[in-house]
Amino acid sequence: MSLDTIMLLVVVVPVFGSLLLPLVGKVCKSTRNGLALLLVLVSLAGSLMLIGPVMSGKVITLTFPTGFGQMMLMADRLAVFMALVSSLVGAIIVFYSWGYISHYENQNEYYLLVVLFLGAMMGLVFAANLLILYIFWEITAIASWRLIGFFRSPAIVLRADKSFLVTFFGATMMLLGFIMVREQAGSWDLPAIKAALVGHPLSSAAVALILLGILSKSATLPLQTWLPDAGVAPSPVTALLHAAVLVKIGVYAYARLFVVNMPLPEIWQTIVPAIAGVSALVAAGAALLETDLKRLIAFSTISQIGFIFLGLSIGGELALAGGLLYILMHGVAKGGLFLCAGIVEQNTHCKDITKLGGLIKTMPVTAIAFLICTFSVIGIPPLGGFFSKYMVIAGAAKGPHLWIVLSFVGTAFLTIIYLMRVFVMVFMGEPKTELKSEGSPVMVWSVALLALLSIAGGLLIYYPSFFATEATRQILGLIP
Amino acid sequence: MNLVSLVMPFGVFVALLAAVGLYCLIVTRDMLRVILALEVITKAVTLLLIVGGLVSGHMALAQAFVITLIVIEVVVIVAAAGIVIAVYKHTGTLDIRRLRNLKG
Amino acid sequence: MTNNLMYFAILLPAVISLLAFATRKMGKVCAATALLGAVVNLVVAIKLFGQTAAVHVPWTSWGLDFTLRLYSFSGFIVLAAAGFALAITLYSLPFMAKREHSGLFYFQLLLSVAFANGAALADNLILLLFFWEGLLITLYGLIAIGRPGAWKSAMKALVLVGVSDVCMMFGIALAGHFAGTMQISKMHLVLTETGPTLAFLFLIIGATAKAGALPFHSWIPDAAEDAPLPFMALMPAAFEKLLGIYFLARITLDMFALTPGSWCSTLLMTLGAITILVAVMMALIQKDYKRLLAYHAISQVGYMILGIGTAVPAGIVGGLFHMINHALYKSGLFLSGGSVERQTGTTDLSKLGGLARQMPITFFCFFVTACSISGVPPFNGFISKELIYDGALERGGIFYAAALLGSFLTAASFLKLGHSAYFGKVSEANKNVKEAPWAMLVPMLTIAGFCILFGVYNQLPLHKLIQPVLGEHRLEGHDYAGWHFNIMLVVGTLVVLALALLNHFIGVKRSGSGIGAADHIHYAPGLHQAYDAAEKGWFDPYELGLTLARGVGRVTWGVDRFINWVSDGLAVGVTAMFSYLVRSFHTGSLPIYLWWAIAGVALVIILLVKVN
Amino acid sequence: MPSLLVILPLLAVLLLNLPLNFLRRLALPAALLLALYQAAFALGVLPACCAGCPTQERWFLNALDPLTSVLLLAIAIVAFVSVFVLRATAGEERREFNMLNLVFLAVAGMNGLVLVRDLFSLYVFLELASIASFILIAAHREMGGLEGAFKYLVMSALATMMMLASIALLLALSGSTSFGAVAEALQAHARHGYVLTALGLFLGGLLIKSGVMPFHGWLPDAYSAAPAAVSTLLAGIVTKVTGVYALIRLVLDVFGFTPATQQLLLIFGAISVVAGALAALGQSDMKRMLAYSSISQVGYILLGLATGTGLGIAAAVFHLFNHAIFKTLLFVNAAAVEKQTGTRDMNQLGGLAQKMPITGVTSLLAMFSTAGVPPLAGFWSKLLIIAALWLSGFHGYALLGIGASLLTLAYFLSLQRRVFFGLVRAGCENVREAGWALTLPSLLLAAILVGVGLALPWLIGTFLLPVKGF
Amino acid sequence: MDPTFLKQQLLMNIILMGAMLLGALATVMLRQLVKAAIALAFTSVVLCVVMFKLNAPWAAVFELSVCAGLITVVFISAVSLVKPATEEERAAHIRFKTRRYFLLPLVLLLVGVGLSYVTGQPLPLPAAEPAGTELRSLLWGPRALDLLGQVLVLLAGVWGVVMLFKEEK
Repeated sequence: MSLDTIMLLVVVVPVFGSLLLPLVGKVCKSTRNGLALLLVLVSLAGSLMLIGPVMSGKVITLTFPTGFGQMMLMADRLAVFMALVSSLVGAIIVFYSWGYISHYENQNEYYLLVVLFLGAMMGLVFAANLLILYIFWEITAIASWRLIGFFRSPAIVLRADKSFLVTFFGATMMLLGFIMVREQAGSWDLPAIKAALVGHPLSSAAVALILLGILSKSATLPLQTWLPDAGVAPSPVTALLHAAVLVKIGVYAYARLFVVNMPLPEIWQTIVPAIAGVSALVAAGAALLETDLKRLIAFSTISQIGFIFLGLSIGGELALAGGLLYILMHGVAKGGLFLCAGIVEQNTHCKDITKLGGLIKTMPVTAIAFLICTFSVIGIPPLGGFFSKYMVIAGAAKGPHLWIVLSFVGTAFLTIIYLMRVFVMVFMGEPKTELKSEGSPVMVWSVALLALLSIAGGLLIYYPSFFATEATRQILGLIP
Repeated sequence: MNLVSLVMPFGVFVALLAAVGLYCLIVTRDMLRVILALEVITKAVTLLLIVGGLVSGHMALAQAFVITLIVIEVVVIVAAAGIVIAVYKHTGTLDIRRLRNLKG
Repeated sequence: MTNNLMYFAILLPAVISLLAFATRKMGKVCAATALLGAVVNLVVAIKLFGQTAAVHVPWTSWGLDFTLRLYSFSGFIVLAAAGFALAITLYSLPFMAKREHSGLFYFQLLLSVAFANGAALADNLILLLFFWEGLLITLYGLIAIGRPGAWKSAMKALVLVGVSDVCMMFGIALAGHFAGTMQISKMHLVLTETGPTLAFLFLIIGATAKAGALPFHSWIPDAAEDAPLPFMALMPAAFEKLLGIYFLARITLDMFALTPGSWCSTLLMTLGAITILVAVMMALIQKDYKRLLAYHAISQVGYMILGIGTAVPAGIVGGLFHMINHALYKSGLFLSGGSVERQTGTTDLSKLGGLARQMPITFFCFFVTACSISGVPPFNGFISKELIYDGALERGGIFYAAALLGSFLTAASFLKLGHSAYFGKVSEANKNVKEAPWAMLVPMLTIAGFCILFGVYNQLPLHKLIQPVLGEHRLEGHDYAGWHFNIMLVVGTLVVLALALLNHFIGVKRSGSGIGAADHIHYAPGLHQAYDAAEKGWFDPYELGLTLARGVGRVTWGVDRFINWVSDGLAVGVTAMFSYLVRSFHTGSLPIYLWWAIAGVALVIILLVKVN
Repeated sequence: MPSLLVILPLLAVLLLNLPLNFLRRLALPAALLLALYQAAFALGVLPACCAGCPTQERWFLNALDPLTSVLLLAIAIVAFVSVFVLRATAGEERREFNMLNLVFLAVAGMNGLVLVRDLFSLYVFLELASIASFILIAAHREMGGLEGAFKYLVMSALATMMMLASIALLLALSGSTSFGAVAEALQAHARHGYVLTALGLFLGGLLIKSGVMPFHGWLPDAYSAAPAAVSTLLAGIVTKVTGVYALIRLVLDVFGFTPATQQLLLIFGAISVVAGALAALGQSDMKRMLAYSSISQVGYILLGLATGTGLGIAAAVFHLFNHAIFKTLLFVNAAAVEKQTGTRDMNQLGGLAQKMPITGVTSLLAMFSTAGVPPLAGFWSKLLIIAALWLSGFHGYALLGIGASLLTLAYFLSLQRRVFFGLVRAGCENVREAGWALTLPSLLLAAILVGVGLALPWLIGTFLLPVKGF
Repeated sequence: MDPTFLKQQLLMNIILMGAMLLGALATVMLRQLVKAAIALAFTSVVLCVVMFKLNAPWAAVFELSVCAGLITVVFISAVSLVKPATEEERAAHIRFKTRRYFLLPLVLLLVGVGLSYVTGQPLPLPAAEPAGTELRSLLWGPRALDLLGQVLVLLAGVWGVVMLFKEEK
């Protein structure tokens, strides 16, 4: 199989395969579950197969000439890195869903949308054309809308609508920005745009509009409020949305568009970190007062996304590599947190941390996994989160905006406080609810796996960080 | 004084006729009178067509238009009358204010 | 070979800790594994000691290389840590035998050893941070497995130390940036520019907080009550002092070259002096064995910081010597407290008394270590304190006075502690108390022995351990070993000790009991109110920090909710209002619709005429 | 032969009404066949039209161009679908037959309308389609339908009178009513008040017919009160052909783009886009919401047309086509819901997606297409309209258009929430999927939406952009 | 042309127009619908005369027969169909209100004055050419499409009658 075929399959198999799932589901549920996981694993395997070639400096491209330019898919190090992260966490989440979702109706729709979502994510990652990017961008929005409203009670659907509207608002603004890019650069294709924009920074209006889209997707101030509200979704979905994949779309798009392809006017290298700083601080502070478990973790996500933005936007190789690494580490750890929260929620039917307590007695694996993921998010070695946080802060410390970095240091303090508060309130102390035993083995294994991945990410930091730094160098044009 | 000044008054009268019809169309509350008002406007337009033909010298064309117009007009009036009568059978009144069930 | 040994120093404890984790359900096997680990570690440490070596393995491209450096200082720290680890493991065998989570305790103990060795050997700042912060996990875990409810203290510890570690992370990032390298031994920064100074300050926060100085100290007394006692002897008393002061010394000696008279030096000394006084004042009024010791653990750090902060050779030597001495006598003190706790089941001083007869060996150990901490000659504490006094006096009388006052209060509080625990009447409940088992006594006696040895024969530590660290040129030819002291200082010390004794008798006389010996200070006008406030946690940086964080949280919560209101309330509301407005125009009335249409046509014609 | 498209319906009506009983049963197949023939014909000539060689015609309807053929295709599709809906919802057989005859006539009217190149003939066919629609709207003789029909009739009559007056004025000016002659005469006196009045009257009439705000008073009532099949036909195509198509055609071929016409189209387009969406947002009657949505979408078409650039016009026509597809689909869905539950009040519905999966999914696709969510067809047309606006320098209108798509999504999400995507409401437990007569056309239309959407990047160069090739 | 003749023509036209306007006013203002319908018929007749005078005989005939005749019949039958049968219905019946029309003269005045001003400017109308084609060849030739349309519209009208007037069972 040629490399571009593999890349195409990574995108096409889950996107179109997902459409089969409801049909299969009508016949046999377990086959459907297996197929869903298989589809995601195909993406994962394909991404893994692409590592070798891209690390040797190859850029894999696939073009379809159309009326909108070369509708192009392209795999470079950054794309493969992101694809790997998404499909890895996605696979674990699908696996976890086997246990979590088995009690609910509309499972066919659920698997369809989750796999479609991941497939669209793959498409987005490999897209090298603004319109393709936008199409996949919206498919993820549709899928997440439907998934957030999975439980379908009126209040929940209302929140799903809100998240869709906010992200759609951002997306339409971004589309307008794309039109302006098209006007300025004369093409929808990223390579052509890159070539056309050399020496001519994008107009600030276009940057602002595209940034609105990015911020809305990655739930950054001032378009962040949909994310906590989306906590009403099933836990694997929130893990998918909040932690691993959806919110990372925004940061990935930032990297793909502004870091790789379109030069930004100088001023934005201050504005974006400042937005990220405010966002991180505000969300961390809000997390401190929040009492709903999933909302709290969602706020934490908003806050952490700020770190990623800082890494990507402040400039410099170290910060950029740190931002990329942060995507991985945060995805794994935050995914673990959400899935643990899912186990807690499903077992106790309670999301209010003030009404929980002492769960470590009966759910030790979940508790320890939660704690490990917490440590990783806080950034304590030897867990993976330590390195990414260090790299971002160290990279940013090299930049000119020390006060922004200091605000991130403050956010890091708050992170420690609010995350430990959650752990302590949920798992420690006196039990306030009827104690239930661990969740289903599938779910517990999934969270344990994510916790182990967090540890492995730290101990084997060499590999991911090598990948991230290589990707960064390619982005910065230091190596082919 | 030429043909143009000859037809000039027609223009004014057409407008006056149309104004009468339009006025009635707006102020009346009687559905049948709405149709009558439409008829009055139609008369004005018919006259205008003839005058147009007269001015441009294509009277035959204008006549052809008017004949077609009259046929269509009849059908419209019939349809309108049919609707009005059906409404009357429902409500027992011709008051146009009763036609305000669909709103918002 | 030495290179491999350095790896072993980190890897062996870690691997054996995993073994201990695997066998955590099998009490004795696990304990044996832990003992094995501690012994192996000590063997490795001894082998490493006195050698010099460096390992440099390129690891990542962004500054994190696996760089280890073995030289006199790091070897000495590793050795000291290994010694304490073995002593405490041994001590824990009986102490933890019947307790819950003993397996987890050994697992984390060995893991801590691995991290501590790594931190001591690391020559790369990021690697150092990696091991350094890694200790947070075991810190949290070891406290949390204490008595029920210990998680509160654990969280407090984690938050405080975590915050300081984040500061240090930032400092390391800055330092690395300004130095252009991450290798500590290659860093030479000057404190005259803003950037490096900022880095210095953040690094100092990390180092002193690890050592337990103000203001990141307040978890220690809480942990003392909640955590298993060997932990206290191990972490706050030994490891954290060793590492914190070790790193502080490296910052001030290697990386930044602190000069006497610079404001950074004064800052450090002030920090030290404040730490001494505040903590010892708190210690004085404690009515709990372990809590009292915990405050002293903070207070003594002040001496070390003060000593190193002087930036003069005598002070630095004194500070470093005090570090090792403190590790000795403080773990000895904690172990004695542990013996008391194990045998009597309590550490509340009001329930103790007369134990000197029942537990003579324990009392002996206590006596030696208490004298040592109070600076009674000829014990080791005396020597190091004298050196610090010497350095402090060189920099200003005020610091010397503060240190001396601290010494007075230290002596007073230990007189009180010894009096109330070991003398006086035996309480009813403790009638049948016996001496602790040998496995606990051996470490204590060893430590007490070292206290005497390092005092009487102070040439051994000073020549072998401390002075090599500074090197000849920095010592300016002095040799601080031996007994050739400034007579003035010795007299001053003796006078202060005598005053402390006097004060104790006055106190006992006034209150009528040993435990009330400090009451007259406690309830002195002015101090009384301050103590009350302190007991309520008003000065606790943790509580203050949490309050501040909550305040920030409230503000940002408001910001978040406001944005939420803008999207959910305002935008939706305005849209709904317009929607209502538009719908209210549609009254269903045909004439109105006709009006619109006619007006529209008029508008069309007007537009056409106007625009053309 | 395009002329057949007018003659065949006439013949069909005449033949089917011969006094033979069995003929009545043939009406439905005949209608479907006719629609299929028309679709095939339109698809057949489309490539040639787009390639720029108009088909030579032997009889009197002698004009085919891309715009016409696209509209013919749309008419065929919508008619095909509405015949299905008619079968599913008309009830009594006799009435179904009568309505079918009127559908024939309406289709003939629309076909004639898109094929003629003469102002007066345009009026005749326009009136034919309109009259057929009035009667169809009132066909059930229920109060709502009658009210809607009467409002439509009165305003439509006013509109045609204005157009006729304009025709008379133009006749006086040019001595002819063929597009070419009138356009010539207009160009000669483009700025005279007389000409502008004539122009204004005609445009006003067309705007009333297309239901643009503020000329739209009749539209929500007529759409929402008409029988299901009729509102499908009406919303999907009749008003689009009689109003919007005629507007596009006349502006392009006769009136020409002047700054004034551009301004006019922009202003009324913008008002329609925003106000239509706002009004739709607060509706609780499903069909009424769709009606207001129609107004809003017509606004987009106007905005695209107003740019006057090839891209904008092509986008407007494409959006017209897309609108025909997705709005028809939505009305079919509404018909299915109404038929299965007996109500259109969204507050009494809920969770139907579980009970009526095909209706639920297809409605979702149609809504996303309307709101401009990729990769459906509506996304492309909206994108092109916005892009055309932006590239023509109408930045404010572009922003407005893109902002209004948010409102579009908002009201459709509210519809989804209340009808399909929630918990199953009490009273809806026993609802079942509508029969094949409603699901089949839904699937067909949804397939067109998705297919066109996916294939568009490859079609745009060959099919879409030449639409403006006049 | 003879100016006197033209003047006479003008006068005549104005008188006829006035009659038409009066008829229209009567149509909209007469209290009873039957009378209003008859007034409309009168207007049609006058229009017929005007057409005849303006050399449009065929259109005049259609106007006379269809508009003045057929439509009046339709109207009067419609009026009779909606005649209130009972007292209650009569009470509910719509009242004609003359005062609604008090603005009409003002409107007419405004329109008249306004238009006189506009039409006072020279019109860009081409000089009249003699009518080239005959109506017959025109109707069956170039305008045959309209005839087809007429047929279709009439068919639609038939179904209108069938569907709207037929009594439902």
